[in-house]
Amino acid sequence: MTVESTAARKPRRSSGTKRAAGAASAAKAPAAKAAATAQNAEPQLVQLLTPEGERVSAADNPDAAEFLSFVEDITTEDLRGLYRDMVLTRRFDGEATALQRQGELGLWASLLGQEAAQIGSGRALRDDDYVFPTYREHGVAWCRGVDPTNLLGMFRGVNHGGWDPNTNNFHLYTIVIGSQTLHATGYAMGVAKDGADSAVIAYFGDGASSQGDVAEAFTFSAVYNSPVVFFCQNNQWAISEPTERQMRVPLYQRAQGFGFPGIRVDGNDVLACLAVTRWALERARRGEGPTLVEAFTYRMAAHTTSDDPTKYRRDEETAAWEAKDPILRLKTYLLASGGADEAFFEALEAESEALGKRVREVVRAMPDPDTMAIFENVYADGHALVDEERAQFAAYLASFEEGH
Amino acid sequence: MTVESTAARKPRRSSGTKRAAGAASAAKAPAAKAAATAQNAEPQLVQLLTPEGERVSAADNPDAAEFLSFVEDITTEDLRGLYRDMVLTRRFDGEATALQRQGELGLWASLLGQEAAQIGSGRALRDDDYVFPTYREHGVAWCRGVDPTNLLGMFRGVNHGGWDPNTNNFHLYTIVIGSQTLHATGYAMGVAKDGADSAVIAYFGDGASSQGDVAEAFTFSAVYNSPVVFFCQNNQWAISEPTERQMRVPLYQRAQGFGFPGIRVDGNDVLACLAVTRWALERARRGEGPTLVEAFTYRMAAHTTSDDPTKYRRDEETAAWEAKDPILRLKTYLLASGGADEAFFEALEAESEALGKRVREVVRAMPDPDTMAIFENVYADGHALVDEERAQFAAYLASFEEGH
Amino acid sequence: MAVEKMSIAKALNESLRKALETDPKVLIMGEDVGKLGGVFRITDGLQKDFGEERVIDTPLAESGIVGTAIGLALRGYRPVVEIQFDGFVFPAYDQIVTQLAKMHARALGKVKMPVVVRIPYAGGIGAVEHHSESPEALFAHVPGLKVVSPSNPSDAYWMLQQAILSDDPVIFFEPKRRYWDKGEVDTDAIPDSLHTARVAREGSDITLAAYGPMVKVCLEAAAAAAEEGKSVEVVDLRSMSPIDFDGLQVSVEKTRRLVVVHEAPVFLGTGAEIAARITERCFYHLEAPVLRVGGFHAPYPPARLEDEYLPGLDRVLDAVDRSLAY
Amino acid sequence: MAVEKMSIAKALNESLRKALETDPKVLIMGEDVGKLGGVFRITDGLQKDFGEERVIDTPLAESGIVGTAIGLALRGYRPVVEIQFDGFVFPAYDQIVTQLAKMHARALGKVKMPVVVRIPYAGGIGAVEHHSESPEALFAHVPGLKVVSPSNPSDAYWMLQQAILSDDPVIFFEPKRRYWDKGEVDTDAIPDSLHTARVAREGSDITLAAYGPMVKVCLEAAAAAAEEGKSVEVVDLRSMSPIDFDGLQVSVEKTRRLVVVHEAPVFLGTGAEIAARITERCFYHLEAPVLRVGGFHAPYPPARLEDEYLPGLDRVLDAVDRSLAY
Ligand SMILES: Cc1ncc(C[n+]2csc(CCOP(=O)(O)OP(=O)(O)O)c2C)c(N)n1
Ligand SMILES: Cc1ncc(C[n+]2csc(CCOP(=O)(O)OP(=O)(O)O)c2C)c(N)n1
Ligand SMILES: [Mg+2]
Ligand SMILES: [Mg+2]
Repeated sequence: MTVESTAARKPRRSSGTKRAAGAASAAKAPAAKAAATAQNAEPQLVQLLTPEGERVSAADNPDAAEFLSFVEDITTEDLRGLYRDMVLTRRFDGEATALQRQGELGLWASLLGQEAAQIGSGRALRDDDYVFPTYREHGVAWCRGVDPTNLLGMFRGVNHGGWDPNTNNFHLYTIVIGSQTLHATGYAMGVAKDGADSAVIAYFGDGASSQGDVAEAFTFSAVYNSPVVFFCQNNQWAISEPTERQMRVPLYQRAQGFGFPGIRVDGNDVLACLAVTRWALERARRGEGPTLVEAFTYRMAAHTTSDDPTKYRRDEETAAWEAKDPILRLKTYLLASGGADEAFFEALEAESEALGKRVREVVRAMPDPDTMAIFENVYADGHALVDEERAQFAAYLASFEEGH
Repeated sequence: MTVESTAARKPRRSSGTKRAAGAASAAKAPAAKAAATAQNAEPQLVQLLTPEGERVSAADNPDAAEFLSFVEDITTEDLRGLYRDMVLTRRFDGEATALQRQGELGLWASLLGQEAAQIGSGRALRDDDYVFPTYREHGVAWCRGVDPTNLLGMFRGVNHGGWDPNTNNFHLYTIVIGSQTLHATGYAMGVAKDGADSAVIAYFGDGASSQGDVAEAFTFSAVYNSPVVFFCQNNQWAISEPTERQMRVPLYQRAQGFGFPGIRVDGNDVLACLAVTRWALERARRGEGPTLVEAFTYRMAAHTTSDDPTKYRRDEETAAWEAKDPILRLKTYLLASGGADEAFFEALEAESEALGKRVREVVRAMPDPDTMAIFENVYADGHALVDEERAQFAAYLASFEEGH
Repeated sequence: MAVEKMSIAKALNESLRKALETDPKVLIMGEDVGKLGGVFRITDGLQKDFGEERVIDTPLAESGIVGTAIGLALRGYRPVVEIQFDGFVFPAYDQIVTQLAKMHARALGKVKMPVVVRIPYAGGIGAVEHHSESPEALFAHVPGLKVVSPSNPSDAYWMLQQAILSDDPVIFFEPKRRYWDKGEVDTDAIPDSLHTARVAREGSDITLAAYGPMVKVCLEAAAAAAEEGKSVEVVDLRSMSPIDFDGLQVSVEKTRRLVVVHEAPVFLGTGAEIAARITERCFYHLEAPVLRVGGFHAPYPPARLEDEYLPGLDRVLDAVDRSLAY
Repeated sequence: MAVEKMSIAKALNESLRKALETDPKVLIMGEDVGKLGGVFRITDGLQKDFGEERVIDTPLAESGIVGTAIGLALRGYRPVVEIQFDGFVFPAYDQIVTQLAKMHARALGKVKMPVVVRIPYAGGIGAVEHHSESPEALFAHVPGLKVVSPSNPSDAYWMLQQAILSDDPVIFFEPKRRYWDKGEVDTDAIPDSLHTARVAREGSDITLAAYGPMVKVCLEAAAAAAEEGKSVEVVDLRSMSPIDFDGLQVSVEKTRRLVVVHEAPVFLGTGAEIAARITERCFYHLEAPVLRVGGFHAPYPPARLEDEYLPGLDRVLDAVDRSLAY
């Protein structure tokens, strides 16, 4: 199923040169400017919209200049679209949290605070690109046109993933940390083999960066020069562990040692995330291989609804990040620049309400799966043992109906 | 068992400051000069003795200057000792290869060509340091005082590792690629907990650098600031795969992205390997955390005696590396500088002969293990199933003796 | 303390605390074991009292956790490692089966591997994928490992003590859905040996063998069967490697019938080994083949199906009936 | 071709070549599979003929190999992955059991995982540690995987064809010490189904069940027993997941006795499941308990001890005698 899209979905076609695998040499790979940004010892953040809601110009910040060109085409309407995406995603997320509290879901992993990172990067994608998410990419799913209620099945416990990955080129959520970065890399190897100019994006977290699989994904993608963007949402926390437990220097710097560029972007700035992801995707399309994007953001909510962050983090920290809220800053800008009027916000509020209502209704109506579904889809070609157990279990269940 | 040591074993005590775990901040970590060397885009090699057998002075190469200070104390006698170590190691290695051909060993992994990397790094260690080797560190074992014949047990098939790791602080050979880097890291975490100022060194290969375990070792050691040196012998090949199949940029650069310095050293230059390893070990002792040393060298022989390198590499390549032979260049220097006379070389030749003879004799006399050894040491505290199977098997064997 | 009523979770916490107090070489390692006290709060308060050097929040990398624990053990420490959930042990599987299990033998006994790997396991808590698995057979098949699972607070306390004292690696499976079940713990008692089975309920018609979370189900089944006049003996195996076949044999020779119950898939689950070996030992005693009740040959299903997937009272009683019908 | 005599190694090579020729989506991936042709030369010449885009030397990282193969399968490719030796599959274990095995079910059938993982396995070649292991039970226990092992060149050729054609992940265990054994391969034949057991030798007194490297030992044992007047049937199981219990049951109902032989440790090896299930199916037919001959509960020993560790003729005949003595 798809939802109506809004902003920034116009495909940005690549220059047209078909990728020749391995054509780009490692030495040439980093775009000069971006690499320079990424290599400074002091972590630099690409930012195009300040927390105060002001747009950054090339004059303000020469480092940002290159990336500004990647959002030149973004109209005010597009900005409203990005805003709408973030608001609706947040609303959906809040609704899911509420549904969990009401017992309709077993668990929920909130993306609160990470809307800009997800909408910015998600809106940078073309339809033929492919996404490998973690379990928290509800905003990216939204951008891909996955019906948000589809995401809830696994959290309700009626399935392990309720959508067909190939309908929206959005893979299933992956819970085991880091695994999907290798799937993305393999998929990207396939894209390159096919001579296609689409790209692949793999989402992962700051905690995930410690997993060996992620390093192996870096190695494979570097060696095969695969068209994949590694998009890390550094939300400062891996459950209760701050990033100091995972790394000693900023994560984006890790890419360089594997031979491809890494860059840190303000993950609460939807424009910057859009620009940087477009840049990275274009590198991939041009056959220049992988890029690591570190979106510096914050997990405003608990890790999941099972978590209690008061055990391990200070309120002041959360408060400080509230001031950097991704939605607020775009709203401020839209208001100040006249890009949106009250009617827009009111209409959006109504749309949010409607979305919330629909989500509630759909979830409450979600039927439990049939018991015999246990035996379905274990194998594509069948398996004698599954057949035997299915038959035995059916007979066992039938024995109750017969009144035994 | 221990063998007579010769050169460069005088312990270099650290400055005396006990390590305070985590005391050194990541930012301060890289020794300014070394880091500078390591960060240049063009891979730089620390070299103190040229392939032509000439010593590099600070004037020749300012980059080398810092490292020269680490071998200031090396006397001509020490140099002869390093030379002797390399020659005897090579002789032992050649003997083992011959023994494999004669059917006395099932397999042998030759270190031919890597003597300088191993003797240089091995002689940088203090007795209280701890070594985690791969399966090819015969030269390091030699430096640790492990009787070389002990190394042969596993290649003959009489055991999986014939020495007590704690006798010489030299862990067992590890065959599964990369695993030992984590053991080294954990051991180093323990050293730091103990407040000891010894260091740990983990050997691994260029191929191993692709394993997730190695990246996890980098992460853990960086996060815990552990006193460990990662010593990669980049011998250009992982069986049949050249380094291009493992990495896109020089390996030493990988360290920086994990927050610690990496450095490339001429792995065929025993002096440079000694100096750089001493430098890295001192960093570890001072509580400055891990270092990655990439010793740029060459596997002159086949991967193992089972391998046939003619399938995948060109003779010219091997020939080019022959000119950089680590033993030859030190011999040239010793001869030219008058550091050794013919008598020295003759005596060493005789010593080599004697070593070869002893190795042959010991190996040929190595008894097969007792059958019931299958059941020994499976558990330290015993296990009912092992006891049961042992008894059953003993009864089964006895049934033949009774003439059934 | 001495005798006190507490949950399994609390008993495990007390046991860890005791170990940390007793032996300075004991370390706790894992994801979120520090301030948070673990996602199940098993390590609650321990970092506060013993410090970050002894209760260590690790990077998010299971191979790294077990691999560094091995190194720490080589240095003389006794690491107690927590894997956050059953389904997340597999990144560490290589280090566990290739290194941890074999190091003692590889070194001809010259080094020891006193490492405990604690794994909250099995289902029944309504969780998402990978949080409800029972991989014990995948460890019990591997020589060099010991594998145990407590079913009650007293065993939780004492078996963990014994696991930490053991010089061998112990995979310690904690029945997560029983964490909050309470029972008496006597911290002065002299416990059974770690690998001895225990008759949890005596009976004469048939034996039910289980461990961890399924002991409770078997006890309930035995109670239900008693109402129908069937006398069911329940054996809590406690250890899956080694398995106390001597103890189980005594029970089966008495009852002549055996049903093994576990959550893991039946195919190649521990029940297979028990059936094979007990049949060999008791061939002339058995009135019925050893029957097995367990998970199906299918990935652990979504939570809304787990009640059907998991062996429950009815399925156990069905097997009892089938056995008795022979 | 058509009918030709060749070794198992050659049959595998021919089978891979055929697959590469037939389906452009088939890829070969692994360490040293390119110019070297693999350490056992199973992929010899394939990179030369099909290019580096289809026969891919990978970085030295097994998790990466399987993980990227999964991604390639998601893109529509059919990767055939080589793990260099049995003992090196464990770094990939997480990707295999957590992702490869479960992806089809997780996606409610919407994606398929046609990935073959080839593993040269088992002992008898005088190798160093980690090069002689038999981890098949660790895969067969996992729902979502299929696990097979050929014992002869014809099966090597055809079973690999079928594994590659399968839309499910297949763990393909190659009996490395039999690589050079020769036999006839009919490349035009219509093969048995991948998971059907085959009676390798008919007999009436007792059944020996085996797969992979142990089939030959069982055939030798049957021949030796025949000289003593015992008629031994040998069943080559070929598949460990699923196991053809119907086929095996036919044999056991005839002979009333079964001995299962494999190299893997007996404890929780595939023999455990076979013993448990055949006993259940044939409870009234069996004259003796199902006996098992296999590896001990100890790490695979150094090469000089492997002849004692491995099930050989004498140990199999001993079990035959013990079974017949019931
Ligand atoms: C292999 C593995 N180990 C542990 C877990 C348990 N776990 C789930 S989320 C999480 C933290 C992830 O942190 P991060 O990668 O930063 O992502 P975030 O949740 O912050 O988005 C952990 C430890 C897991 N899912 N997989
Ligand atoms: C996990 C694992 N995979 C594969 C192998 C087989 N293998 C043994 S050595 C080797 C190449 C190692 O290359 P490198 O790390 O460069 O070390 P070198 O042999 O060159 O010293 C391979 C693939 C192994 N031992 N372990
Ligand atoms: Mg995070
Ligand atoms: Mg190498």
